Amino acid sequence: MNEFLGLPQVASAHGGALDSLNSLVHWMMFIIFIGWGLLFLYMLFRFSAKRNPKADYHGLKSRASTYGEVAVALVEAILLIGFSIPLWSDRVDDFPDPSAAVQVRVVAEQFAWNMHYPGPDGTFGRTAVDLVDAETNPLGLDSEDPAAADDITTINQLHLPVDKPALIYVSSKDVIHSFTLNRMRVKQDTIPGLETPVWFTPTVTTAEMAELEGAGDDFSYEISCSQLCGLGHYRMRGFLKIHTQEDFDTWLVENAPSEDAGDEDDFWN
Amino acid sequence: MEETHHDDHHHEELGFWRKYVFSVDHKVIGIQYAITGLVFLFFGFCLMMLMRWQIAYPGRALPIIGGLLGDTRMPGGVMLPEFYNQLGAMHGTIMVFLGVVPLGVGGFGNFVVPLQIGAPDMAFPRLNMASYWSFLVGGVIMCLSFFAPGGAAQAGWTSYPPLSEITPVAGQVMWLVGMVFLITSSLLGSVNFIVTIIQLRAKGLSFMRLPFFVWAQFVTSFLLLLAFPPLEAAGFMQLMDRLLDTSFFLPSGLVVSGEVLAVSGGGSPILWQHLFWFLAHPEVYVLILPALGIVAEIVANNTRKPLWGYKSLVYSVIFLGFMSFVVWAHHMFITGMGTVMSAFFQTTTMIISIPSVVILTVLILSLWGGSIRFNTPMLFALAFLPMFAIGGLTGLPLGFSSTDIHLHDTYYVIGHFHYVVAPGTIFALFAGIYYWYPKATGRKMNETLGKLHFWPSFICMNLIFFPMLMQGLAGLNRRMYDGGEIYAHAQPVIHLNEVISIAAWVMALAQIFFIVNFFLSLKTGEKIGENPWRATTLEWAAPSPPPHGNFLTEPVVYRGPYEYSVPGASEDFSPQFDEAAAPNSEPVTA
Amino acid sequence: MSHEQDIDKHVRTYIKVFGALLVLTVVTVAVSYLHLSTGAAIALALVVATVKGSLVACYFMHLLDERKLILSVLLLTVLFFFFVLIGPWATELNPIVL
Amino acid sequence: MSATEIPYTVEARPDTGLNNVKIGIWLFLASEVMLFGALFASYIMLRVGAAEWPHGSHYLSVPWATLNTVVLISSSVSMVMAWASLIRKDFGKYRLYMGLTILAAFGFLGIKFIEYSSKFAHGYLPETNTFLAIYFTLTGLHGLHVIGGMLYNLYLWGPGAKMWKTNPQQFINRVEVSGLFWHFVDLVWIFLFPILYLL
Ligand code: HEA
Ligand code: HEA
Ligand code: CUA
Ligand SMILES: [Cu+2]
Repeated sequence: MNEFLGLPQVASAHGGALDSLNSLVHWMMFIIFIGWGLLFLYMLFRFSAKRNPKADYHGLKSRASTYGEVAVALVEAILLIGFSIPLWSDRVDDFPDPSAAVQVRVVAEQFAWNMHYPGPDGTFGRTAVDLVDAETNPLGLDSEDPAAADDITTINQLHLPVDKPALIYVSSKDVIHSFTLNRMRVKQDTIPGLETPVWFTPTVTTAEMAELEGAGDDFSYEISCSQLCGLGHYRMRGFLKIHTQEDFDTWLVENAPSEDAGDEDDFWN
Repeated sequence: MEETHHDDHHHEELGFWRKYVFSVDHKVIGIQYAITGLVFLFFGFCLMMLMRWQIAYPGRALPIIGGLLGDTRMPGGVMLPEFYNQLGAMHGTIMVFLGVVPLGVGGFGNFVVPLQIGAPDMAFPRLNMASYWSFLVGGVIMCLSFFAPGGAAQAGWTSYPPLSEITPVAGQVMWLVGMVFLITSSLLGSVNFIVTIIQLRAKGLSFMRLPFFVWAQFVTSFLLLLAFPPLEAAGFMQLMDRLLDTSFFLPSGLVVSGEVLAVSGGGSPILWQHLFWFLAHPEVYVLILPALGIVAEIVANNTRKPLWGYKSLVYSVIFLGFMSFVVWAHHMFITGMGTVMSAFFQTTTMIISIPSVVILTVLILSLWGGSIRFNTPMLFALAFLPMFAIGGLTGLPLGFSSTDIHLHDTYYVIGHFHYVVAPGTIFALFAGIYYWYPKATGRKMNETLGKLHFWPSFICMNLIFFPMLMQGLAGLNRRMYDGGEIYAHAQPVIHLNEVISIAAWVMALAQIFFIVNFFLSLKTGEKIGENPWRATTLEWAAPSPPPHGNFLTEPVVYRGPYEYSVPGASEDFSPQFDEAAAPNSEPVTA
Repeated sequence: MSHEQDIDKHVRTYIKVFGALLVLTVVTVAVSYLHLSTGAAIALALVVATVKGSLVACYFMHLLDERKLILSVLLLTVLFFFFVLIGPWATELNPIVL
Repeated sequence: MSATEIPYTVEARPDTGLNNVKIGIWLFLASEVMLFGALFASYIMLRVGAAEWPHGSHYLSVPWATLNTVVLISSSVSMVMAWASLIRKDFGKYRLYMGLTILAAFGFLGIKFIEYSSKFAHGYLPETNTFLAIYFTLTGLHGLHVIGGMLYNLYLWGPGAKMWKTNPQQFINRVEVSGLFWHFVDLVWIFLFPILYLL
């Protein structure tokens, strides 16, 4: 029932419900449009000056259209109260327990996505703007902070396990961007000065989706930036990889910062 | 405020300048507004056609024209991203603030409203002139900003900070200064309209006998009057941010290209969005209401029967105007809004769609029982209806915050509002031009050329904007310099970019019929008398073109605005101003 | 609108209002030295300012005997004034939080 | 200029009971309410979003501002008295009261100038923090209104007063309209004063 919209295949737990609402709304729109459209065309034909040389002062006598208007209002009210508001509340009120979720900070900048994982200790290391170095420390991570030692950072590569809630704190260093995961049905503006949480549960791994789409190995979920953020807005593209839990754990280990290597290398994984 | 020593003696000796350039006659000012608006509209259209080249063929050199635009814009004919962003921001700004509003409100409003209410002029003629000149200055500043160092504004027509505050200074400052002029112009104009409509109505012309177009302008003027000042305030603040280094819209701790931004911080980027949309949502109704007014006039005239529910039309438009002040944050769902506020703004958004449904219902059902004449103005007016319906209906999934997650800032939004403003408002404005041209010039525009203008425009509009809705559903983001070609999710719809662009260029060709018709008809158009459309409203009582002062005798109104085909009348129209035309009927009401 | 006969009455009112405005000005300033809690101070200052503003509007600007037309325009404006005042603030107070 | 006479420029339209300018000025004031409304909204947003917000008196001088409040209130009274004098057909009194209004406006601007200079001398600039930014914006915009109103009053006091001879009713209308604007400027200050200086 949702296919007719041409929405991309959904890959998150909540996405299906959003898509259903979307298609319900579009069904309503189609019905209204087709209904009125047919009547409209009929009237153009029936009441053209050729067929109806003399207009009728009183016009339509029926007031049935009032029912139509009331019906539209009712359907809108149902979609609003029954679907849209609860779905929104589900997005912004019912956050998963952070301890049961994978937590990531995503810090946007012109024109890249900086990912920051807390590492095994589950605590994000301190970051500060005066520590930011465009080349070596884009996040401004404080290496003095013990909590920072095990933190994993990447650029433009977001890795998450399947079927586990992901809790993402988005923010921005410079201008407003918009963190968009098309197939996850996630979109959140990143407002400098604010940190906004978003969450979703991926349900399809990258490998599974590649197979579903028949897309082969180059398939990847994408991160895009939806808010105009400057010259490179169009190429502010990142990648999301959904692993199985085991693969994800391996990835975490492989990417854990090594004791001896200088900080420099780690940011460029 | 306004003086009224009128030197009756010098009346015949008005020189060229006073008569056509610094005129205080509402009709001349209206025509000035309309022509200037059309020129800006055309300019905005050209900017968009350049963008469409880049979107359809990213990185390919544009033959001939590309080379003319210089190395700071299109080196070797290939568009730079900064130039693309300038084009986008300026296309939006120009179309909205310099094209459609001046044409709809400044042009049609000025020309038609005093005539339709039987007034000799606007209440404050000199203010009216000031309003036009302020608009022109603002518009010229905006357009000249393309030549500023660093080019024009490039942060979108919405000018969201911090981006708008870290792009090159000159263009953005010119945008802001231009905006202040435009806002001043609108404020002067709207005060003038409201006073004129309240005070200068002819004898017998009660509010419930006003043509719907006048109602639309009345409500529009209130929107302009009360919604624009917040943007003016915001504009001042952004100017201060740019010129005096304040931080109204800049939070602390910004790091731009690796450097900590040297400002005190503490501001709020969201504040700008609130103030901007507090204006810009009412503004979109400013774009549509005059259009609805024009369509209502033309539909009544060409169905030869009264509008089917005049009263519901009037109440709906008042309600719509009021509600438009409480929906603004539906543009900001994705900025991070909790359930309470998002529920509030979703609810108001759904509520505001109801009067629109009522208005469209009234207009469509007015066809029932009519005797429809398919002349050019009517074709454009009729096409407006389903086009506005698509535009309006696609507003609904955007109005639900949960579906807006997927659709926000995609081409779906672009498709949504262009359906309302381009095949919607622009068509209505074309309809209005064809309809009132005879009043302004004494000659009709050519029907054949009109139809040659209409059909390709109608087809191309749909070929342009319907695919955008499909692209948006697939998730293609807006404001993409390369049309989104690097994104995998855009691949299924990327080929549509070329279709859209070609349709846009073909539509440009169709406009040639209009431009030729517009100028040719000045010379060769069929000469007509006062009332070529056999219409009922007051403007048709004045000579075509009306002299300074408008009416030869002071008009008196005897009945409602749309008394067509009154049973028992000898003609199929009973003008408001003609006492003898029909048995004195009560205005039809729904 | 006003005639010479009742203008004397008006002038007497103006003088009284003038007195009231001066007194209220002293009151606000005095209160600000009391070091009330921020909430109370704001509430009190706004109440006093509103009273003063209403006096100016009602008597100097003659709103009390103004036409309905103008009063309704102003009512509308006041409504929208509160929308723009409260809307952004309310939204700020209802962010997405964990 | 032409044969066009605009009706109801001076006399009231019977059914609305108002003349054109009267409605015009009220509409204009309505838009001003929204202009200042947006700035007050900004004040609120900046204040609730700020980590800390200085007490006005930390940067600003309450005594000067209190004096200025008194000056402006007095000018409002003299403005309305000027109008009342015209209704009483006492042109001499009008000149006197209008003159006082203009002097008060000068006084207000003078005091504002002293305040601004002392801020600048201390290095308190709009860019220093958002409190000062909104302070300078609000008082600056208000100051521009004072200047505008004062210039128009000067005109009505001097050259514009000739109209008293030729068209007294229109002249009274003008003074009334100018008064409405002036009282509005006063009204705005009545709110600015506590918000910026006392809280
Ligand atoms: C004239 C302009 C105009 C009009 C009238 C509207 C009308 C509406 N708009 Fe639109 N809108 C814009 C111009 C307009 N809009 C612009 C310019 C933007 C983008 C700005 C930007 O970001 O750059 C925008 C963006 C926009 C958004 C933000 C989207 C986003 O950024 O994510 C939303 C969300 O709620 C929205 C909703 C609506 C709604 C609910 C209506 C409703 O009022 C519509 C009500 C109408 C109907 C419901 C139709 C009724 C139909 C019938 C009765 C059927 C008749 C049938 C036949 C004749 C066949 N609009
Ligand atoms: C009223 C508003 C309006 C109008 C009418 C239009 C009209 C058109 N717009 Fe525009 N558009 C906007 C407002 C408008 N637009 C806004 C606000 C944006 C967002 C900007 C941003 O992102 O910040 C936008 C963005 C926008 C984009 C997206 C860019 C991007 O996101 O990167 C595109 C893409 O194709 C586009 C295309 C078009 C097209 C093909 C038309 C066509 O329909 C044009 C049709 C025009 C005509 C038919 C004019 C004809 C006039 C004449 C022929 C004059 C004759 C002259 C004389 C007689 C003297 N527009
Ligand atoms: Cu980042 Cu667009
Ligand atoms: Cu809107």
